[in-house]
Amino acid sequence: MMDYTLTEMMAVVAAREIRDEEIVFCGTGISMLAAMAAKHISAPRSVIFFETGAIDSLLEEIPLAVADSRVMYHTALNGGLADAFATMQNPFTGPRVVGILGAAQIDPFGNLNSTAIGDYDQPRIRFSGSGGACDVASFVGRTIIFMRQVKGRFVEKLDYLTSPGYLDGNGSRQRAGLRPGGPELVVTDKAVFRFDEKSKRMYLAGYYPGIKVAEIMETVEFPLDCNRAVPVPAVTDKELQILRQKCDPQGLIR
Amino acid sequence: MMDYTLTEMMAVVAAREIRDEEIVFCGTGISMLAAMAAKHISAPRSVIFFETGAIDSLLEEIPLAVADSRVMYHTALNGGLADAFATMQNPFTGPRVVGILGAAQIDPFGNLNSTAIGDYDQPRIRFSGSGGACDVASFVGRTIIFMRQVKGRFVEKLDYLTSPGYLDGNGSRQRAGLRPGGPELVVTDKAVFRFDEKSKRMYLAGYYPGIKVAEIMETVEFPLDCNRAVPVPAVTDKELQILRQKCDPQGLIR
Amino acid sequence: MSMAEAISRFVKPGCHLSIGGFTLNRNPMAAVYEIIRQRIDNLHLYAHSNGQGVDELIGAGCVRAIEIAYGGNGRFAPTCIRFRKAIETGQIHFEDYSNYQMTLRFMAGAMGVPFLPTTSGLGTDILQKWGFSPEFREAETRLPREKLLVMDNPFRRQDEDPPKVVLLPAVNPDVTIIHVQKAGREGTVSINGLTFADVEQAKAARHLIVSCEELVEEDEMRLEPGENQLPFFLVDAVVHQFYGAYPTACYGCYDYDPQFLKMYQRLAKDDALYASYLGEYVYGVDNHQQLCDLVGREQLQRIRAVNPQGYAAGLDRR
Amino acid sequence: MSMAEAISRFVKPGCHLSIGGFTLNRNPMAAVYEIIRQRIDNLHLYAHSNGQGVDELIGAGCVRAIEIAYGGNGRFAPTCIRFRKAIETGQIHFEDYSNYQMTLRFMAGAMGVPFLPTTSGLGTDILQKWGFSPEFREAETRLPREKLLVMDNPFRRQDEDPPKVVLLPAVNPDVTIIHVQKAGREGTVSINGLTFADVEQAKAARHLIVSCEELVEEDEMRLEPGENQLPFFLVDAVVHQFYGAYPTACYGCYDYDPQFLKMYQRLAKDDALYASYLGEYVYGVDNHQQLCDLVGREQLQRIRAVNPQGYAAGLDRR
Repeated sequence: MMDYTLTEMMAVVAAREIRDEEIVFCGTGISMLAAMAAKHISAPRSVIFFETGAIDSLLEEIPLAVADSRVMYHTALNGGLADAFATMQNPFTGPRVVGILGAAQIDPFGNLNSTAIGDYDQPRIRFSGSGGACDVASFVGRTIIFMRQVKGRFVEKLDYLTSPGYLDGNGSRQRAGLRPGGPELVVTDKAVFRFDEKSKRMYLAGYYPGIKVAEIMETVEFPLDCNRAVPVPAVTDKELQILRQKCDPQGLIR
Repeated sequence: MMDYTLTEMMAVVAAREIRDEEIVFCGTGISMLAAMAAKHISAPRSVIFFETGAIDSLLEEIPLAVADSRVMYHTALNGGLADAFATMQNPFTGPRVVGILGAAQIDPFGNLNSTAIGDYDQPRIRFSGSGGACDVASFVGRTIIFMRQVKGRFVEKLDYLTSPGYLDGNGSRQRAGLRPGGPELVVTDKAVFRFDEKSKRMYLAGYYPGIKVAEIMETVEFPLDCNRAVPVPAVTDKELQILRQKCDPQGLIR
Repeated sequence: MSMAEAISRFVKPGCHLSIGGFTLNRNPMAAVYEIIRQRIDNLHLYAHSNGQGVDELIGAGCVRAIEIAYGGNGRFAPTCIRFRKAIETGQIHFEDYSNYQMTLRFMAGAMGVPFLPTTSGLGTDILQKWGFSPEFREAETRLPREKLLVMDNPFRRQDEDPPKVVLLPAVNPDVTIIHVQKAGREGTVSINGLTFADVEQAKAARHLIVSCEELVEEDEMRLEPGENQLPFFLVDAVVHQFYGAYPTACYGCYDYDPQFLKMYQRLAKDDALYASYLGEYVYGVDNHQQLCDLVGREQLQRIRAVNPQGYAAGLDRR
Repeated sequence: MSMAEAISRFVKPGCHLSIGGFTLNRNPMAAVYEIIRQRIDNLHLYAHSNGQGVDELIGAGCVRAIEIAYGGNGRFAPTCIRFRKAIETGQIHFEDYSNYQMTLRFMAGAMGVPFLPTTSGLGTDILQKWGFSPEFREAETRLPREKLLVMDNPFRRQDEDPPKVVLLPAVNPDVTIIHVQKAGREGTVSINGLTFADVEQAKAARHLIVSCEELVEEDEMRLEPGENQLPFFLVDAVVHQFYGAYPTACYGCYDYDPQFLKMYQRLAKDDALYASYLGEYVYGVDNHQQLCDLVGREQLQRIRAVNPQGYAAGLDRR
């Protein structure tokens, strides 16, 4: 039995990917935990950045929304939405940003749906919609995506394409008029996925301790290359300690 | 012999035209003096507003430029150029603004040149250029224009059209895509001019004490209706006192 | 001016409205509840991620159509509950944008230009799928005929220049309502902490209602002009409203109330329970002060912000 | 970093440059003089109304081309003297815009969009007369081929909607230099008083040099984030430079120096006198501190700002 939760594993796996001095765009929940963890693990000089305009907040408690007052304390700057998104669209700062996103559905090219399942006009399930996700996915240098590894999430075709990944692959992202960029890593509660350098199709890059590849494949509705998959190292004691003591001592995200 | 200068007369004549609660865009020199005087004469609740972003400054000393630190003291807001011009382009606030402008040349439709005399590419005389003048003339509800009544200033055709008045009259301003608006009053050191409601051509509306119409006409190079001209009341003692004691005690603009 | 008077004077049935704040922070909730109490309906709402306030207006049946980027409220409702229900059951007209796109629309309105450009959304369904029907747009003569448009970049010269941009049409609401920490009697506004898109929303609107925690002499607002975001001449009504953002947060003053928001989350899921919520907490009180009384001094004290953090450090938020 | 190092590292001959400030306020004069001393030439300058700094760069022969809205310096030179001479004698390439148009160009660069729209200038010669020749634009591959463009408003529906707009192409300078009151060691910037277009100019640039009157620990900048305008990660070099805007003003610190500006006005009118001015005040000193020494402690003290006004109240400015 693991002594960490899958949410904690996901946060750590993403945190390990963040590079020093990167500007980390993060949303709520697990992505915020990952960004906070990164500052203690791999990227002490990374900068946490919220779409609401807060830059490099001193997060003494975990915020429950990107507009939580906790993001406004001891920042380098408290701006607004217009500033925040312009920083990501800016030709010099945008490429330095890594965006962390989540979604309800993902397709083989890393495009995301966070709007609706079923008919758009009167959907079976309505989600929150883009928020800043489409903007981030359009603008920044690279993205990391959090997904739950359950049925209906990894689909051949999205019900609604909210946030662009590689669109149809093969340079279609650039042809559509978007900057280079796109998803680099998908982190789920069972595995991690990356994208083929040429085709930009998703492949299985790693699986968590105790997880079988077949178990992962069951939830993926499109053909998936599994030949490059390797085991992902478990959360270390030190990483767990950072998460629980420094990032979320109140245990709001587990 | 008058006991006030022509500059003071000009400032007072313009100040009298400013309505209460109007937002007064002003530039440097005489226009600033007029805006300051208006607050003490006709429009105590008018708001002085600079293109640099300062709103409702407490002008204890007269600023020598719109970026003078004197405009930044005790304001309602210290913004920037982007805010200031957006306020004038804004559909709700723009029409509430009266702009005070000056120029090197004016034509019969109140268009202004503050860029160059002679060939544009290598001019005989180069002036500062638009600054915010073209923006103000394009955006705001009405403008008041200061000119010197000397030869070469009131011309049939401008060497360069920097700031739009009524363009060619007859609705051409709106056809060009500009809002209604345009110059309402031209104030010189000898006279005041207004614009015909229909044709939008300039006419002589008033002349200062001791000035003859013929003297004015000598400097105007285009046909001018003088039939509506009436004498302009001189600067009163009270007005002069306001100018010298409240607006410009240091006597920087005389 | 009282909130009741400000709302009845400026917010009319069918009017185009936007509210300030973001998810669970600085929503002008006192104004939202007053709109519900006055049963002002058929509102056309413009929102980016205005969370709690939007959900309550929709839940109370005040909203006919919404243009929105994000109908969520942080951990308390990843998708706002009454918003979700309204869309799934076809109760309201809706049009989806991104947060930046909505911000640009307010900015365009504030700047007085018909549109602003961005590259956000190229290749997505935000461009492809339009929520408002052509008939709806045709009938609503104040709306642009197009949700948005794509155009080629006419200045493109280098390979790295964007080949095309999305043009977002300006929004100019009839009324914007924001809640802030401090205002002068004439209306000059000082926001502490993040401004979200409040400034753009305020400037885009024909009328602006400002409610504030602290109302001071205008002259006091001039001592530190660098702290001010909006000049007095933009403001139509200033309402002094203690805890005016409650149950959402107001940085430096109080936190969001996790207890109230969790209760809301539970009650909003069920139509009958939601009716009882409205009956007790909104229709059942005459004004925001009475709501605060109902919640109780003790709970309001619990969410009081501490210095220097500006939020209620250590608050139980589970 | 020293100013000499910051300039030599980032400002190269022929580079595209913009400087902050407005006419006689907060021009980054220490940087301007250092550029002149290092004899960096062929600069392509983007300016709105950057007054004194622009005139000195032109006068010293550093500028090959300028895109500008206003070449004036308040009462001290309604038209900047060396700017006027340079244009009248065909010494530099120039292109005229309005202040708002230039501001929008910086804003577009900062926002990462190819253009921004406005209705300013419709019907004027700013649209009709282009200063840069087609050959010049063709050769300068970093410039857009068009000074600006006019397009029909594609969203027009109502009579009162603008029928057309002017599109202003984005500017992204290689370097922007600003002078501010306070900065953190990592670069976070706090500007006191008007920001002019400094924020947009800073964000539009590939590299940003900030000089400041006061340099503090980064942590101190976090105590009042509401006073900050630029985050540290935008800044390439921070230079601690006492009186760094002199002879222009720096709100809250010192006023412009009327004596120096009047002397400049007199000397700049004559080529020989101007050469002697440059020799004595710019080339004749090693750095800005030496210029301050030359001016003298007494004069610097005379222009010292007083509280609460932020300028030198009662200063003789005739």
